[in-house]
Amino acid sequence: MTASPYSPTDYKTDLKPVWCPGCGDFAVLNSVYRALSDLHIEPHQTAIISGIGCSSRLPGYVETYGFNSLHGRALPLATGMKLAAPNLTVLAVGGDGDGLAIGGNHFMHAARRNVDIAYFMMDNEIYGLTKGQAAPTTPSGDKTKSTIYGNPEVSVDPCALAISLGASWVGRGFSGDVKGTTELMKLAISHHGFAFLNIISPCVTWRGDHQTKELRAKLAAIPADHDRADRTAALRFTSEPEHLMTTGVLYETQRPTLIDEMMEIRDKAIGQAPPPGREEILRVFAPAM
Amino acid sequence: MTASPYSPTDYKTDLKPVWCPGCGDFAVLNSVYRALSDLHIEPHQTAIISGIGCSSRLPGYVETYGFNSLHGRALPLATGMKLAAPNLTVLAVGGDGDGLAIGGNHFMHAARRNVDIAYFMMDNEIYGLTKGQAAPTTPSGDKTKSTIYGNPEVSVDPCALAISLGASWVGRGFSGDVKGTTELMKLAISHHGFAFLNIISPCVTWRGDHQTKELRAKLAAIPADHDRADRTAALRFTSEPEHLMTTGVLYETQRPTLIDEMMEIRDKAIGQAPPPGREEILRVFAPAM
Amino acid sequence: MHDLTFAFVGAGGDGAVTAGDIMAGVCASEGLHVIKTEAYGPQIRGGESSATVRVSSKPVYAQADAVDVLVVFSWADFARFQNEVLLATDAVIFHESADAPPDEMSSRTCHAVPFAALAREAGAPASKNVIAVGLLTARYGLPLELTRHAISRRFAKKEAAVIEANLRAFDRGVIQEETLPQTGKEQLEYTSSEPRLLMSGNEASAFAAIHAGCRFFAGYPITPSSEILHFLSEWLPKIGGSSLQTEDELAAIGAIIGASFAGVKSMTATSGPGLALMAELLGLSSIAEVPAVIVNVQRGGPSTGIPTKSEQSDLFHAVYASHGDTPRVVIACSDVESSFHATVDAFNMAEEYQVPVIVLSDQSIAQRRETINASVLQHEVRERRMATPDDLHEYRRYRDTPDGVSPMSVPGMSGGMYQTNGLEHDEQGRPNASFNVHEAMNAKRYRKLDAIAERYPLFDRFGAKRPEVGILCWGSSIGVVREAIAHMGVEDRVGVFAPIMISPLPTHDLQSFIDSCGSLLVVEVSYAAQFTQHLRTQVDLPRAKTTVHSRSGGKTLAASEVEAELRTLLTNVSLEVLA
Amino acid sequence: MHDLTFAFVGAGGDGAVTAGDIMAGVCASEGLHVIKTEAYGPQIRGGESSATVRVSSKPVYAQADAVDVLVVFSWADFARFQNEVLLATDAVIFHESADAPPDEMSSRTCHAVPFAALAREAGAPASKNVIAVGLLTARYGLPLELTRHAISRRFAKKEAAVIEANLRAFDRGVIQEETLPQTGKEQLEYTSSEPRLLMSGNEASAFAAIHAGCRFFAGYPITPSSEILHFLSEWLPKIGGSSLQTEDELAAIGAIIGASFAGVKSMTATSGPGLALMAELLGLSSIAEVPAVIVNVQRGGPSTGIPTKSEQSDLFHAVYASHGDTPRVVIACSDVESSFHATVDAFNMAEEYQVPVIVLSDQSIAQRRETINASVLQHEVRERRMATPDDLHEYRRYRDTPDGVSPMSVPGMSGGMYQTNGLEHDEQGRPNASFNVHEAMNAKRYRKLDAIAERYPLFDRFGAKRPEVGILCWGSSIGVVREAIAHMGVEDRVGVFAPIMISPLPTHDLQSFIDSCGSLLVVEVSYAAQFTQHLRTQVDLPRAKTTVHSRSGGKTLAASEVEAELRTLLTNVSLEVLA
Ligand SMILES: Cc1ncc(C[n+]2csc(CCOP(=O)(O)OP(=O)(O)O)c2C)c(N)n1
Ligand SMILES: Cc1ncc(C[n+]2csc(CCOP(=O)(O)OP(=O)(O)O)c2C)c(N)n1
Ligand code: SF4
Ligand code: SF4
Ligand SMILES: [Mg+2]
Ligand SMILES: [Mg+2]
Repeated sequence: MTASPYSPTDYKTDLKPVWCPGCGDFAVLNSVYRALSDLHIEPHQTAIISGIGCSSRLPGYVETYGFNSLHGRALPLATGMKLAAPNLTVLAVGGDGDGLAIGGNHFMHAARRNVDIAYFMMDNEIYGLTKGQAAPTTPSGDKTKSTIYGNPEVSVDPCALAISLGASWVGRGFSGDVKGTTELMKLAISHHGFAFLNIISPCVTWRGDHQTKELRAKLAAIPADHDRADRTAALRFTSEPEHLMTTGVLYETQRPTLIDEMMEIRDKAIGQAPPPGREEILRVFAPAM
Repeated sequence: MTASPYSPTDYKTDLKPVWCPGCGDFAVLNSVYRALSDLHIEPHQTAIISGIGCSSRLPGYVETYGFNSLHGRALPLATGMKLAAPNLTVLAVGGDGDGLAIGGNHFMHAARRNVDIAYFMMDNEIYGLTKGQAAPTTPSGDKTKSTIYGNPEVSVDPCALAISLGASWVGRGFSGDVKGTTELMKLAISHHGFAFLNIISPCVTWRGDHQTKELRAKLAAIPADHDRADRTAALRFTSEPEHLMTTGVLYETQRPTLIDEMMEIRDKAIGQAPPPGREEILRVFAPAM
Repeated sequence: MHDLTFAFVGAGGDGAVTAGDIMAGVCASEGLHVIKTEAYGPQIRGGESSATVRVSSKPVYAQADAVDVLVVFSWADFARFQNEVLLATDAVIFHESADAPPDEMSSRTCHAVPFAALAREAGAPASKNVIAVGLLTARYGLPLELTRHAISRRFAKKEAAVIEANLRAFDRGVIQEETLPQTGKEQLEYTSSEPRLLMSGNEASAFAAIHAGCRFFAGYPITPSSEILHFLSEWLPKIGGSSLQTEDELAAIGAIIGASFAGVKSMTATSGPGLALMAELLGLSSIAEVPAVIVNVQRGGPSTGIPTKSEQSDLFHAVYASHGDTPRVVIACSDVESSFHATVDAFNMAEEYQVPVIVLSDQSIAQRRETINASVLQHEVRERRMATPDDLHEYRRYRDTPDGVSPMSVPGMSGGMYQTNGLEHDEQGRPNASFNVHEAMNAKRYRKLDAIAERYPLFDRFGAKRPEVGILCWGSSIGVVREAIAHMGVEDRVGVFAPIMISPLPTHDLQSFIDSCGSLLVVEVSYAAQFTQHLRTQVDLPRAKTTVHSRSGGKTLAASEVEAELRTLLTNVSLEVLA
Repeated sequence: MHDLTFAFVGAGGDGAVTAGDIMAGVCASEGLHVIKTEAYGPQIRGGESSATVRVSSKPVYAQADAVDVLVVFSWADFARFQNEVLLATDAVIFHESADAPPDEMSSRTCHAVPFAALAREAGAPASKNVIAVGLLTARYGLPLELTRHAISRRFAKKEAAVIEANLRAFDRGVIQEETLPQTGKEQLEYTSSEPRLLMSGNEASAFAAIHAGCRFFAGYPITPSSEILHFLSEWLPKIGGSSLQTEDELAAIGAIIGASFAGVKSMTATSGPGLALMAELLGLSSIAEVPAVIVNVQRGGPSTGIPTKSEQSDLFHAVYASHGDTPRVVIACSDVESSFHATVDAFNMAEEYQVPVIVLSDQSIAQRRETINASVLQHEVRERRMATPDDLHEYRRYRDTPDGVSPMSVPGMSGGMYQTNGLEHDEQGRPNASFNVHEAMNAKRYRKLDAIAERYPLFDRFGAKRPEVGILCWGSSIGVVREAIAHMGVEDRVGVFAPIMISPLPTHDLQSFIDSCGSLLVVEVSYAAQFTQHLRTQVDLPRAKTTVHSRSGGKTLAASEVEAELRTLLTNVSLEVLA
């Protein structure tokens, strides 16, 4: 690998993260710096879009174009950005609540459209910024500020969901494993299509240190012989209890992306012909005589 | 089966359907009348909620409590209704666009929560009421008002999605088969939990009569030996091209419903103790001395 | 006759709308002025329908209050359009002879015509409407050959036999006309001139977007705005742009904010329910200062309301929605031509001032087809103020400037990187929760509106210089008011001030107009009088001398409504003069 | 001293907030009047924090402009709260002796206290804050035993050793106090009385919901309203109700509309961004006439804005959002007690008149804790007008009635079945697109607001009968205005009119107040002066004699701001009198 023109620290902004000491998101941020550096990503050719949440503050700390948008809306903005500037490297980042609760519908349709972006979900199984309410990822039975009798709902596995919704690349990482997460981010960014990376990133404040321990215990790397193209196998690694925290690349396939489709439509629309001028367009409105 | 106190026609309102002659939704409406009658459903103990669309006009034609709400919002209203009045029979109905495009997020969370309702999606693979734009169910490549170069997106199979999202009962019917659809509706209504029934209901106006023919061709009843409890098998009947139009009960399981959870929470909260009075609640605010 | 309004009413399959299309097309290519509208019953499709075509040798500004020439294929269906199809006292009616007129028609000139039978004779049983077209073409002196040609063009895609049959039907109608009693004053007097285009307001907005340089559109279908989505999803790909049908309106405005952030002029189009859903993202565009154009075609509200009919009741939401102090621009369309200009202006303002701009149209102008000359579809196009190399040196995305506009960089510009957000932020875009920064940034963002009010004090002003009665109105009501004044011939006593900029309002000119009027009449189609209340926030509108004519939508505003108000007000004035 | 404001400032872990809690609790149980607020730095948690506790023997209406007694654990952190913690000129400061005061403090009374060292001595190194509490308790004459008790209660869950250590720390603080120079005027003069409750505005709204009979809550977390979700998800299940945390705010308001349709009193709570998302469903509640209560706790806007700070800038959205003519009610809270009453009134109006009601609170009152007597938490509860057997005979859900309210049936009532929708509809609820029905139904729905304005002309009116200067304000600004007037002692020259009903406004009383004032001062915390503009839509507010004090949020409105305006206006008045 040739030396990168940019070191990880070149991607640092001078803004101090607001995160709590010990928050898993610090490590995620480091992995982002490294992945961008390793991939020689041009800062000005890159945009990182997020929603709202602790995790969604990340774009403010990366010296590329960045947009910390609204709760749940990162993916629509990212989609528009990519369609407008297909050569841009577009990353979407955010929390589990941001992407699975209020943003669930956009997640579903971005995956289905195979938008050419990488989407990193920083999953702490809780609403961090709003001080500890249950998220769709919060394990059943857990007590939170909004579920003091125990969370009544079954929790979602973001990876299982992503595969079902049609994401063409799905992986899972653990923020504590910066090296591993960095590699997964590089694969996700390099993937041609919608790449979803679920990053387990503990919330020390609302889930306590025990969360990190518990999670670490559950973590297991996906077997080397796992066939990424095998959807059913991939789903098994997300649905069966013992596999809930399997890290690595779970699923990968190739199908036309939103940008491929856009190009094809332009081609069908005029092919090599010169674009229509004003007169040609106005002819539509001439009374049919 | 003892004779029902209500004949199908007893459920008819005096409102004339606005549907186009030949619309598949007429047959769906008939199936609803029959299912309600066969199940001896008390009209005043029943509420039917819909979103917006041709199909969502259905509640206006059924003499129960009915609410033709907003585009995509049938499920939140239905969820609130059920939690407020657990003894009510609550049905949600609507179109494929209503439930999968703008309403997709509510679909995801209602299924996950296993809300005790039956949800009938009248699937015509198009936006009917707005005069023929592509829906998430429109087959790739099809030309519509909004996809004149052919639909670039891959279409969603609502049943596959429902199973992935956690619906505890999933079936598919064809509006043309009134008897079969009626039976499926009865099973869905009787199911304890979130029952999703996808009803193929042709749009003669924007998909043309050919749609009906094509669909009929693709239809196939699910093999009698299919194990409804087998999630993987069920998914096969929704994902593999040759099975895309398999009708019948595809999947069925039993797990705690939203109402079960609500009852359990109340139990954890006070069990058999008398409900707290004003003083007890205000004690929370007494300075800790 | 210089000005005639034809109407065709029938059941599904009678082809009323097609008949209207053909007549409108012929008149447009004769260079006449045409306004064509349609109406449908509740049934989604195949139900009763009506088409109304106003034709005039002089410019027209609204559809006429009443119909001069009516073709009725079925009286039962006619009855369903009481609000849409009103008859002039001297209206001439041609009705299916098999269907006898109801009693209330006894006093009227009714010609029974065996449309069905004649169509069968001609071997085109489905073409009762073509018989009618032939009959009217002959009777009202429209060019036979041209119309024949139009008919063959209309059925061009069908096989020859069908075309033949329809031409026979047309000729049969022409012959039939001779058998009907003449009244003498039938001929439409005009000298044919250059053909005109026929365009709807929605088409004008869509074309305007292309003219303005819009290359990305995202939208979710909704009546009565979907034609914009349809047009742009066909044409944008041809000119290197793209269009996306999103999963909902939240995604639609989200996508255009993303595309605009990336440097591409972008637009979405919707109607009330969709605009309601966009309220939060509107605020994001405003605080992050990302240009965005939102065309909102008003329909009957509240809620789902009356989706197919017009109303002027989204003004409140357009001007005041979204939490917090959220500067945005609202500009109105009053007819097809102004739909073009307003939309281009919207892009110009959005791009130059980095604000969200809402274009308020309504069903009555968005879906009616009007004649228009290509030559008027021209409008200056302005560009975003981009960051120069100088600006990029220690770049501050939100640098506070005299007019509040900060040069903008876009992805791809090296050295232009910035990280923005919907939080309050400092000049660099860094989140900042201090009062001083918040106050300064609010001031910066609102200062842009002052600059816009300066540069775009847009309004229509016509009629009397020092009006006895001054009319305040906006949007689609303007044309009706114009017709009313002309019809009464009171141009010298009545003056009109109609803001095109709804927010910020041209306050100064507006106030001096108000002060210059003897009495005032506000005309709007909103039960809650949204326009009147909005005006009061910015100008003093003396309650004593102001009459408010505001009512629900659901039927087109009629010139006669305005005339009635004017008659009262003008006599009062006269009386005062006497006293 | 009858009125003292204490403040504690420190880094994360210094326990500033805990110290404030303990002092507030002790004072409340002594029957004193207390207002406690907190402030935090940008860091999500573990960052700098401050707690301010105002204690008074007489009722207080807002937090004080300035701090009388300051405890500083770290000057660096103090510097971060310039906007939140302002010092009185004669403020007394107790600071960590290890951390020398900055120069600008040289002129002030600073007592160096080795908090850290003393805490270590006491064997409770983490309890610098308890040392401070002991010191202040002794110096300002608060009951030592009671405070000791409060401290052991505070650490009750910890093991005995910890409690012991903290009590030692407390006693150490008490002793330390004697070593510090006296100035004589330290003692807080009061006679202890019945303990009072300590409640926040959010808790008052949540408790009000239970009082009013609310048995279903649906909400999505958002600062600064989440405490309502937390409280109701704990208590509703205990009283046979239920609470649902939804996937977003669209689902939240959708769920309460569904629950309310089913006959159960229901509420949701949110802040600006969530309210923005609810705009469309607000319209559904309005046209389908399904009762709904929405508590909106305002924060800094626009967009995500400043989530943790207060502003009065959601008024526009609350009153005017949603497309079409959408009647709704908006009622304001001005402090903790009124948060209770406004919320119960909201349920009463929503249920009796079948309208959506928005309760506007803001961060400053929703999250501050105030003393309150249980006895004032009483308010009449009214019920929905249900359909009687007579009504059900040929039942028309939307029967047009004099006050616009149609008796409502709910699922379970046999013979009460109806099918409703968000479309315009007739008395039976059948979709109807005709103008006549639309106009009649708009009139019916708006007539309910007239009835409400009649029955609930709610406003605060105090001060001079015929004011030289009349102040118009609302919500959390009222308490500050009250303090300003009292502080200046101009009750006989200045009068205040503060609508509690924001929409519909108590127009008649409002206008006569305006007319009765020499000059007018509007006070509000909104850069765009939303309240002022809203008033203008309904009443005549002569621009010549009106001063508008409106500015962004981000820092608490200070009485001194109001006093400055009043001083100018009152002297002008005096001058005029002389002239
Ligand atoms: C429309 C809207 N609703 C609610 C909120 C409040 N809010 C901010 S972040 C958040 C959820 C945070 O959880 P997550 O997305 O998992 O991010 P985390 O803080 O855990 O990293 C919520 C509910 C908001 N900002 N906007
Ligand atoms: C918020 C909002 N956006 C858009 C619309 C316009 N609209 C009405 S129905 C519909 C889709 C209809 O398709 P579907 O849900 O499949 O129902 P169908 O008519 O096909 O039965 C749309 C986009 C609306 N009513 N509200
Ligand atoms: S609250 Fe949790 S997620 Fe948020 S910054 Fe703190 S540790 Fe991280
Ligand atoms: S448009 Fe299609 S779906 Fe709608 S009523 Fe007609 S046939 Fe049915
Ligand atoms: Mg989270
Ligand atoms: Mg459909």
